[in-house]
Order: sequence, then C-alpha cells, then structure tokens
Amino acid sequence: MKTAGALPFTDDPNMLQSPTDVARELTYIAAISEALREEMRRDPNVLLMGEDIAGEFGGAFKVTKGFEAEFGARRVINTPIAELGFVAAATGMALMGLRPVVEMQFADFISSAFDSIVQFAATTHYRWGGAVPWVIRAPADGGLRAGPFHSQNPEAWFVHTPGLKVVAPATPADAKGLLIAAIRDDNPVIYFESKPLYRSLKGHVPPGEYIVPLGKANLARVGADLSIITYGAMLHQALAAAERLAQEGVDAEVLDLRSLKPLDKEAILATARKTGKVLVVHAANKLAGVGAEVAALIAEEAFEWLDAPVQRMGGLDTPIPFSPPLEDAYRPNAEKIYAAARALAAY
Amino acid sequence: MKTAGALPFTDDPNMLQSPTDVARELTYIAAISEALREEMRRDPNVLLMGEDIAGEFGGAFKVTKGFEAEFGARRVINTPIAELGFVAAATGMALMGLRPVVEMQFADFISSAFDSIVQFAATTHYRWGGAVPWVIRAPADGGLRAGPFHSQNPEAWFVHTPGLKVVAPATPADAKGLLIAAIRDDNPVIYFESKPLYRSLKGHVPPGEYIVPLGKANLARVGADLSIITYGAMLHQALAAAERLAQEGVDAEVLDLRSLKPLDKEAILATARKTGKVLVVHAANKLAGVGAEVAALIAEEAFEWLDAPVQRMGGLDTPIPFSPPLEDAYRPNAEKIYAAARALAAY
Amino acid sequence: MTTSRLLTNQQRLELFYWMLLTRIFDETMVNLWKQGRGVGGTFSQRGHEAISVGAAYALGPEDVIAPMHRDLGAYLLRGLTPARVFGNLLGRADGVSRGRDANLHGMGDLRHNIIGFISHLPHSLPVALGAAMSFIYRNEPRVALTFTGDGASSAGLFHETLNMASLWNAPLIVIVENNQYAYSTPLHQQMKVPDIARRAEIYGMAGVTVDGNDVEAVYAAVHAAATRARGGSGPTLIEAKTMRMLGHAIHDGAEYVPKELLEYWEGRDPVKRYRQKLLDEGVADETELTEIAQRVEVEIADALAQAEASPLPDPATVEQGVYAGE
Amino acid sequence: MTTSRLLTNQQRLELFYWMLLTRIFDETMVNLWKQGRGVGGTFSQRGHEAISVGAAYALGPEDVIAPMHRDLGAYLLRGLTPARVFGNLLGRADGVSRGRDANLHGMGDLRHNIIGFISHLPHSLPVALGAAMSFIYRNEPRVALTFTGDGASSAGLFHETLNMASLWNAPLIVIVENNQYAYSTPLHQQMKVPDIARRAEIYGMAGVTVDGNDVEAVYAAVHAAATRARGGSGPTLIEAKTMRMLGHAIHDGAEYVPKELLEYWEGRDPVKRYRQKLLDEGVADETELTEIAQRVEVEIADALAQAEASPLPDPATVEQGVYAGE
Ligand SMILES: Cc1ncc(C[n+]2csc(CCOP(=O)(O)OP(=O)(O)O)c2C)c(N)n1
Ligand SMILES: Cc1ncc(C[n+]2csc(CCOP(=O)(O)OP(=O)(O)O)c2C)c(N)n1
Ligand SMILES: [Mg+2]
Ligand SMILES: [Mg+2]
Repeated sequence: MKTAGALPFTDDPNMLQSPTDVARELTYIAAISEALREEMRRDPNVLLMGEDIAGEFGGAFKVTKGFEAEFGARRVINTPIAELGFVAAATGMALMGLRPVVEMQFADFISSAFDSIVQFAATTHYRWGGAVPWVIRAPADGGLRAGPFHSQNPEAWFVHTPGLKVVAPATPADAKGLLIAAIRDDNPVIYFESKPLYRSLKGHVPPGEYIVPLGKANLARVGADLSIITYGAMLHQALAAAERLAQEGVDAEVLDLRSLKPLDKEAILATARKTGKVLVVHAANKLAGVGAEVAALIAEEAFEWLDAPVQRMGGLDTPIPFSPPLEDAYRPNAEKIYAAARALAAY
Repeated sequence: MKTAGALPFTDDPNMLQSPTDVARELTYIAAISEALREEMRRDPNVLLMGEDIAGEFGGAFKVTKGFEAEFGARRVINTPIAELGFVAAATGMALMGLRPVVEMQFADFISSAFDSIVQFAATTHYRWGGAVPWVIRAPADGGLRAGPFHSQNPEAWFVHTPGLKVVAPATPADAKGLLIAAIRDDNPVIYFESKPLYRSLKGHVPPGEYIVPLGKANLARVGADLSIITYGAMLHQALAAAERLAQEGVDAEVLDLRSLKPLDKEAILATARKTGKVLVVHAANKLAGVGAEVAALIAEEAFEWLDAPVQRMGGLDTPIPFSPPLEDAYRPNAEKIYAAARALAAY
Repeated sequence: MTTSRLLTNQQRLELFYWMLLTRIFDETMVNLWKQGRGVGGTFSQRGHEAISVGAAYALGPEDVIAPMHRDLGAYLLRGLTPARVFGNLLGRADGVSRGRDANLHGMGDLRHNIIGFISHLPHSLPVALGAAMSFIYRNEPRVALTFTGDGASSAGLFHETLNMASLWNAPLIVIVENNQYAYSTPLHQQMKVPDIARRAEIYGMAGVTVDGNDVEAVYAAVHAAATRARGGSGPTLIEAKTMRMLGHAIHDGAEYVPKELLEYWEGRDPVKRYRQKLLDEGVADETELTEIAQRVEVEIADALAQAEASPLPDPATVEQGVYAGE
Repeated sequence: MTTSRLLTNQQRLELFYWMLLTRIFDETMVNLWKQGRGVGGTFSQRGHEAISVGAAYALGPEDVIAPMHRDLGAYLLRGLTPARVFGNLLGRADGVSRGRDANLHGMGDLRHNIIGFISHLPHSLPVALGAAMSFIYRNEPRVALTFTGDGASSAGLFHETLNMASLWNAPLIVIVENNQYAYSTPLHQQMKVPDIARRAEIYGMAGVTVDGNDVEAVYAAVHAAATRARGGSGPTLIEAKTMRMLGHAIHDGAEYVPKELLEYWEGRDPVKRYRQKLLDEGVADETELTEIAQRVEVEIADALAQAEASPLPDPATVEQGVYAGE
C-alpha cells in the first residue's frame, strides 16, 4: 500500500497466502480488470456492455483492453450513446439470467440511466420477484481538474433508493473483491470506482478467487481517541491525516465503509461507541449525502457513547468546479481532515 | 384548518387581513390553482407545460382546468410524453427570461426528467451565470393505494443536488405562498405537492399576493418537551400526535420545514436547542432521506443541548407497496409518531 | 378483415375465447370499481382485445412478453389466471405481485416468461430488447415481444430501443397500440406524422401497420415478425391502429373524446366483429359461441369470488423480497 | 464545392478569417497541452471549422446558438474572445466560466446569445428547442441553432427534441456533425442507417445533408433553414458530413481510425480547400490571405499570452454564484 500510514487493510486469511502472493501488487485499475477477466472466464453468463469498451481501445480508461480479443464481440458489447436504453437492456438480460457488467464512461453519466435504474431495476424483485443481477461500474470522483461533469460522486441518490446495492472500494484488493462479490450478487449493484486511485494506488491483490462480502466495512486503522468513517479515495486522505495526528499523540481509528448500501451498521456503531468522537468524510457534497445517514445513525443509536458532536466533512454544496484553486477549496483532503480531527480530539 | 390541534400556521401580517379574508377557506389543491392563476395574470412570462394540462381536461388532478380558456394555448402547453425533453425545453425558455411552471403528472415521473434537472438546470448559473427560473410541480406522496409508481416522495435526490431549491407545502396557505415565491425565484425550484392533502385539507388562504419566502420553516405548534420536525402531509399527522400527547401532559413542538433546500437551519437548531429532544418525520423512506440531513445537522450543531438521541421516522427501505395493509405498514402516521414521541419524551 | 390460412378453426375459436375472456374480465373489473369494491385505480383495455390476444397467441411459451397496461389479454393468455390478476387488482397476498404493485403493473412472472410492467413509459421496450439480446447471446430461437402506446412513442426510449434493436439485429417485436389518445391528448398533439410504423425505415428495420381490431391480422403480423426474428432477420415494429373505448383509467370520463369517433370504432369492436366472422365463415354456430361465452362468464365470476375471498398480505411481510437471495 | 451567390467577397473573406482563427486557436491549444501547459483535458475541433463557422455566420446576433464540444468556431464568431476561451481552458478567473467549467463546456454567455454546453449528450438540443419556443411565445423573428454529434443522435433526447420541434413548429435548427466516429465507435456500431438527415421525414420536418467541409454549403443550408424558420415553417435537421481529424480528446491517439480515412479527409480539409477556392475565384490573392493568416497568428498569440498571464480564481469565491439573485 503506498498510502502513508496504512495498516494491513484486512486480516482475511485470503490475503495472507504464500510470500509471493503477498508480494503481488496491482494498481487499483488493474485489480478491476483482473476481477472482470476472472469472472468472465469463470462464468459464461458474465458479459460487458458500455461505450467504447470493445476492441483494442478497451474503454475510456482501458479497463477492458484486450477483452474483446479474449472473449469475443458477443461478450464485450460496444453500445451507442444511450445510457438509459442500454442499462435497461442490461436489466432485460439480467432477468434472463445473464450477468451484465455495464460500464458508464464516467459516473457522471449515470444520471442519464437513472430512471431505469431506480424505477425498473431497483423495484423489480420486490414487485414480482424478478432478479436483476447486473453491475454498473461507475468511474467516479474528482481532484483531477476534470470539471463538473467528469468528477461527480453521485452515490447518495442510489443509497436512498430501495432495492439497489452500492459499493465504493478504496484499495486494489477491495476493488477486486467487491467487484467479484457484486457480479455474483443476485441484485443490481452500483460499483463506484475512484478515478484518482486508478493508477496512483498500488497494493497487494490476492490472485484468483477473492471475495469481499457486500455490506462489510473494514477497520483500516485501529485507534482509541476518535473515529474517522469514510470510503473511496478519502480513505487514503484519512489515513494520512491519522498518521499526522499520531505524531501528535492523537490515535485515530479509521473505518472504511466499502459498502454504502447496505451500510455496515454494526461496524459504524462499534467504532462510534468505542471512541465517542466521530468524523464522517466523503468526497461527495456533504449536504444530504451518505455521511448524513451515517451521522444520523450514530446520533440515533450511539448517543449515550458520544463525547462530542458527530462531525461531517464533504464537498461543498456547489457543482464541482474545474479550476485547481476552486476544486481544492471544494474537496476534502488530508490537511482538512487533520484539522477537523484535531479539533474534534480536543473537544 | 381542519387538522386537530393546529395553531395558526404563521404570524405573518398578510394572513391577518379583514375578517372575511380570514374566513376564506380553500382546499390545498385550490390554493395551488389560485397561485398559478394569479401569477399568470400578473406576469405574462409565466406559462404552463405538462401532459394533459390544457383544455377543459386541465391535468390529471384538474389543477389547470379552465386555464387554457383564460390564457390561451400559447401559455398552457400540452406536451407529448417526454419529460426529459420538455423539462429541458423549459430550461431553454427560462434562460430566455420566461417562467415556465412544469407539471409532472405524478412526482414519480420526475425521475424521467432527472438528468436534465440535476445536470443542466441545477448547474447552469454556477457554471456560466444563466438563470433558470422554472418551477416543477410534482404531485407526490402516498397513502392512497396508488402503488410504487404513483406514491413516491423523491425529494432527497434533489436536496442533495447543488443548485436546486426544493419546497414541500403542508397547508393551503403555504401551497399558495410557496408556489408564488417559487415562480418569482430566479432559480429552478421543485415544488412537491402532497396528493393526500389535495381535497382533504381546507384552510385559510389569503387572497391576492401572498408570498411565503423560500427557506423559512414554520413553527406549527409551540411546545416545550420535545420537537417534531416534519413537512408535507406528515405535518398533520404530527399535529394530531401532538394533540394526543398533550392530553397526556407531553407538550410537543412541531416545526414544519416547508423548504427542504435551503433548509431553515436556524429554526431547526432553535427548536432542537429549546426542547433537547427531536423526532424527525417524513413520508419518504428514511434511509439517507432528508431527515438524515436534519438529524445530522442537529447532532453536529445542537449536540450540547440534546437530552436524548435524535430520532427519525420515515418510510421503510422498500418500494412503496400497493396493498392497504402493506402501505400502512410502510408509512408513518399519527399513531406511530405518537408512540415514538411518547418514548422519546420518556427518555 | 383478413381470412387466415395460418389458423385452424380450433385455433380461431381459441382466439375468440381469449378475447371474450379478456372482455368479460374487463367489464367485471369496471363494474367492481364502479361499485366501490376496487382498490386504488385501474385501467380498462376495452377495444384492445385483438391486439393483446392476437399478438400473444402468435408466440410460443418460450418467447418472452413484456405487456403494458392495456394488455390484459396477453397476461391471461400467457398463463396468469384470472384469479391471480383479480388478486393483483385487489392487493391480495396471492395476486401476481403479492400486493406489492397496483392494477396491471408488476404482473411479471418468469415461469410464464412475462416481464412485469412499470408505470414509466415506455420502459418495457429496452428491457424486452435485453431479453431479446439474451437469446442471441445464448443462440436460442426465441423472440421477445413488447407493447407500447402512441403516447409513449414520443419518449426517448422508443428511439434508443429501436436503434439498438436494429443495430444488433435483435429478435424483438415492438407493437405500438395506436389508440388515438395518450390520456386526454389526441395524436395530433403528440406528433406530426401519426403513422408510427413508418419510423422503422430510419432504423433500417421492418415496419408494418395492421388493423388493431382484427385479431387475425394482428396474429399474422406477429407470426411473420416472429418467424423473421427467429430466422435472424432482426426486429419488427408493428403499429396496430385501434381506439381506447373507455377513459384513460376508470375515474376518467373521457369527455374530451368526440362521440362520433367512439361510434365509428364501436362499429369495429374487435370482439363482436370476430364473433360475426366466425359465424359468417361457419367456424362455429350461435350455440357454440354462446357456450364459450357462458364458460367465460363462469370462469370470471369464480375467479373474482376466489380473489375477493383471498387474504390481504400480512403487514409483517412488508420488508420481505426487496432483494433476491436474501 | 458550391459557389455562393449569397455571399459578398468581403463576407467570404470573413468566413475564411473565422475558419483560420479557429484552426490556429485549435493548433495552439493542442500544442499547449502537448507541452503540459494545459489544465485537465480538452477537445480538438480540427476538421469541423466549416460547420461551426458556416452555421454561426448564417445567423444574426439576436439568434440563439447552443454549440457543442467541437464548435470552437461558433463560440469565437459569436463574440467570445480568444482570450476568454483560452482563459476557460486554463481555468482562469476571467475565462468564460470563471474557472467553473472545463475546456469548451460551460461557455455560455447570454450577452452573446450563447447557451453553454454540458457534457451529457445531447442535452443542448431540447434546451435550444426551449429557446426557440420562447421566440414563438414572444412572437420574435429569431431562431435557435444547436449542434450535436452522430454519436449523440442515438440518445433519446434526439428523438424527443425533433418530435416536439416539428409538432410545435419551432424555429429550431439542429445540425448533426456526422464525423464518422463517436469517440472510438465508428458509425456502423452506432446505427444501421448512417444518413441521419433522413430521420427528419418521420417527424414531418425538413431534412438536409450538406458537405460539412464546405463552409459555403453549410452557410447556405443554415441560411435557408433560418429563413424558413423565421417565416414560420418550422425546424430543420441538417446533417453535415465530416471527419474528426484528431483523437476524441487530446489524450486519445485514435489508433482505431484507419489511416486511409484520415488521408481521404485530409484532402478535403475545409480550411485549405476554402483558401484555394478564394484564390481560384479571385476573391483574394496570396498576399491578402497571408496577411489574414498573420493577423490571426498575432491575435491568437496575444490571446494566449493574456490568458496565461491572467489570475486563477480566488478560492474564497468557490461558493459564489450557485444561485441567481443571491
Ligand atoms: C414517463 C411517464 N410519464 C407519464 C406517465 C403517466 N401516464 C400514464 S399512461 C399515460 C398515457 C399513455 O398513452 P399511450 O402511450 O398512448 O398509452 P394508452 O394509455 O393510450 O394505451 C400517461 C401520460 C407515465 N406513465 N410515464
Ligand atoms: C450521455 C453521455 N454519455 C457519454 C458521454 C461521453 N462522451 C463524450 S463525447 C462522446 C462521443 C460523442 O460522439 P459524437 O456525438 O459523435 O460527437 P463527436 O465527439 O464525435 O464530435 C462520448 C461518448 C457523454 N458526454 N454524454
Ligand atoms: Mg394511446
Ligand atoms: Mg462523432
């Protein structure tokens, strides 16, 4: 793990195989490709759809480069620009027992497919029992000077929608393990990838079948003085902040949610009750974001244990600005987390 | 006001005109029609768009019955079934200085227009200064045995989206006053109507120009023991619960949010600090709903004043079921609010 | 009216049976609601019998069908019993959606290869396309058929679906039930060119217009389209011209529809017309047809009684079934 | 190539100036990015000069224009100075979007009757339709023009917009820049019938195909469409056939495009071709055209220098401007 101060992200035995395995490091994006490739080899019902994913091109971020050559055009389908239609078509395929993995070119464009996701795919099993085992891969997140339409973190819309599952891996291992779990899950799962981690983050990724169960958070750093609850790219900012806090004698616990729907209520309440001070951080705008649910949950069910108000940090309530000084002002980072956590510790 | 126990909903001088005015009662839906009619008479830039709104038919709920006869087809435009396209067209009209008021046939179909609302209308002013003064009227809410697609309360999606304003009137007077304010606002405003109140709720509505400013909550009932914060149809359930609590000596304060974006932070914190015990209630599903933001806000900024955990009550995390026993189990009501508030008071 | 060489007399009587079953179900349902015994709102399909029945009859049980809110006939023909459908309308525990979804929504059942409907129009189209794509994927000789309205044809998904269906040569049949109105809005307020089948051209796919009140014409068009699709020749857009004979939904008096229009179409009533044709062509005599009608009446009455006697769902189950496999 | 009777020689030189300004801006921008002096990503419009310039030139300043990501020429011609556009690309405080939006997105300015672009395709279409509807509403003889790509024509909004535009007889012009590719996806993976202008028929509106590398042809088509629209004859769909000459965006090497295709279109380069035509027809001589080129070079160099010297936005302003009137 390249991030300063990261402790082992799991004590899962799968992660502690032979010494060569432990040495095997992949980038976050390579871990995604590996999960897709392995699942496609394993299960002939898994197929890919999306804009520009086929051929040697292999998608805007090259996640599926070479896939068409290995799996054929039948299983790697380039779509026209029609997110609503092709996500809905994936729902139809899924109802017939296939397991489509649909790539949004950017998570920002998931709003174009929103209607079919929240109304059709999310409600079908409850209404009449049809299972919709698709995955939407959504390259999300900012910090890359990509402007308001290539930087979004739209997870809150989907966490609020009954019938969906939502995950947001923060490490290469989780990127692989959660994607495999998502593909095998019988429900529609939205899988938010963090673009800033794609090639900047390397870490150990277990070879072969490696599953991180949906709905389980990961205690990324054990600490006693306060808890930072976060997910996605902000995990690494939180860990860096924790490292700096440690130098000042403040021992922060860091919980990586990994799954946003279902939330790991138990892990959230456990860390809140343990430290009594919580800072919830995400890159998405704070207002009515996922952090509001986490904070409200803690306020509701860990009230007696709290030694300070639950704090939240997120993006501002503005579209995501393009220009570097504006985007930096918009977006949480290690520095801001450090400052907020320090104040919280001193509360 | 027909609801048991409702105190005067405002101390605004506009509401206390001549005795005949005070006697003037309108249904919630008539108040909406009146606001539209008066604004159309006042401002030639105000126009209406939507499915089936024209002619003698006047829309699925007849809100605009007779409008085409008075204002002409130019200002009362029947649209094809193309929510995404016609909402976006309203954005174009608004950019040219018109003030379109767009009717969704049901709030549930706003997801079909979602993409243009959250990406185009919401971001335009921030990005390049274009003002988008439209209003979307969205007949929302359930309890009417209308099933998962004619009962939704999708406000949380929009409250999370920067650049929008969101209101949800609970009384005939507010229905009028907030709609006029929304039409005159220079920004995109989503106006959630509560269908169950349409014809069941009557109340005083000031004649003529009556504006309820966006962003201001209303203290619907003054109390000392605990606060119920709510909006829309649930206000009346909360007031009924408060009445019953009063009989048992529990004095509940009831805050009607009215505006969901911007939230009236001051009023929320004031009641939370005053009573120290808060129950947040809405008909929309609880998980990551607007109530999460309200609860998180209180947990963050009124922590020192809290005598009990902030409680939330909302719909279940399921699509809204059709069958009466299921819908009743899904949906908050006075009985459930009463029980939760009683437990909270006893905390 | 076409005279079919595709159909045996036995089959033609079956078509009549299904149309009549649909009609009587519908009339019974409308009465139920008028008597205040309904739950929520519901849609009549009166006038649409030939389309839903003719189309569904032309498919095999292995084919997938995604009907809309006027396709009662297709649901029944594909295996949803009248009791289960009444149960759905009345929110009963053994209704098709177990009380989850309203009226003719949510009546999916993959044992019968039926994909349930959602309100949002025309969302069944691309989902049916996906089903059709799964047949290509698995190299199965099945087709998917879906229905939509003239009104819904203005929505973007209509275009997205037809474009991809043609591009991918999907074994998909899309039937547009052009019934002159979308709720209160007549065709000329929806589109300039009301011949919806013509749109097929620009996608490079087959497009056909049929008399939507002629069950054998509908059958023949769907049969041909299905044969073509199974042969690898791709999708077909079928426009069936008809008329919505009652209001949009039961609460709607439809005062906006000119009387003469209804009178014209009443003269083309698909059920009466087919009955007469069967008599004229000697397929059956009055006695036989009356017998079918009696059988249908009993079936529907029994189904309604069964549904009304069946329990409402247990509120304790309200959170069950949101997720598969849990 | 058409020889225009619509245009004076002076106007033809202006067209040339705007095309060259666009080309040189574009080349300068591409170099800037290759040198690592850019911010974020950006799009080249190389090959699209005739479309954006020819179309924008055919309108009056009162007409509304909603360009897309390859319409640099239209933005410039309609009054955004090269310095403001460079400022936008570089995230400067005095860029068109004040550092809010990236590359050619968000470059709206109602003082110039320009509606800014969002990424989501093809969302400018219905918004431009709304602008056109406002002209009907106020009985103004203005038109709205918008651009979209071949790729974006597969999205539902394309259909919704054209249907409503024709139905409502809106003074709207939609130009499809059919440049053979949507990102890496060639036309034949997007649609079966690549003649997009043909779609106009099914909406009952005018449809025209033009050579998108012939600025006067584009001008003439838009001029005719605008005249028709102002006369109350409704919308026009114009398909301009062209070729995207560089990658989708600057990071994209476009290895997926066959060399021969690029060579073919290089021979039809809109700027070089028009230059030659002006010479051939004696509109100007080498000296005059070289003078224009020198003027353009200076203008662009000055603009870039100005933009690079201008300040980035103050982070304290980040929350300003989300809402109008506040
Ligand atoms: C996206 C969407 N918008 C609005 C509605 C409300 N609505 C239900 S049916 C209907 C009219 C449908 O007309 P058409 O497609 O012609 O079918 P018909 O009812 O005439 O059979 C409308 C507007 C809807 N269901 N979906
Ligand atoms: C709804 C949506 N989906 C995906 C994208 C990502 N994207 C940006 S440009 C582009 C290709 C556009 O092709 P075309 O419309 O032909 O325009 P061109 O770039 O060729 O000029 C894609 C897929 C987008 N902008 N919007
Ligand atoms: Mg219809
Ligand atoms: Mg293109």
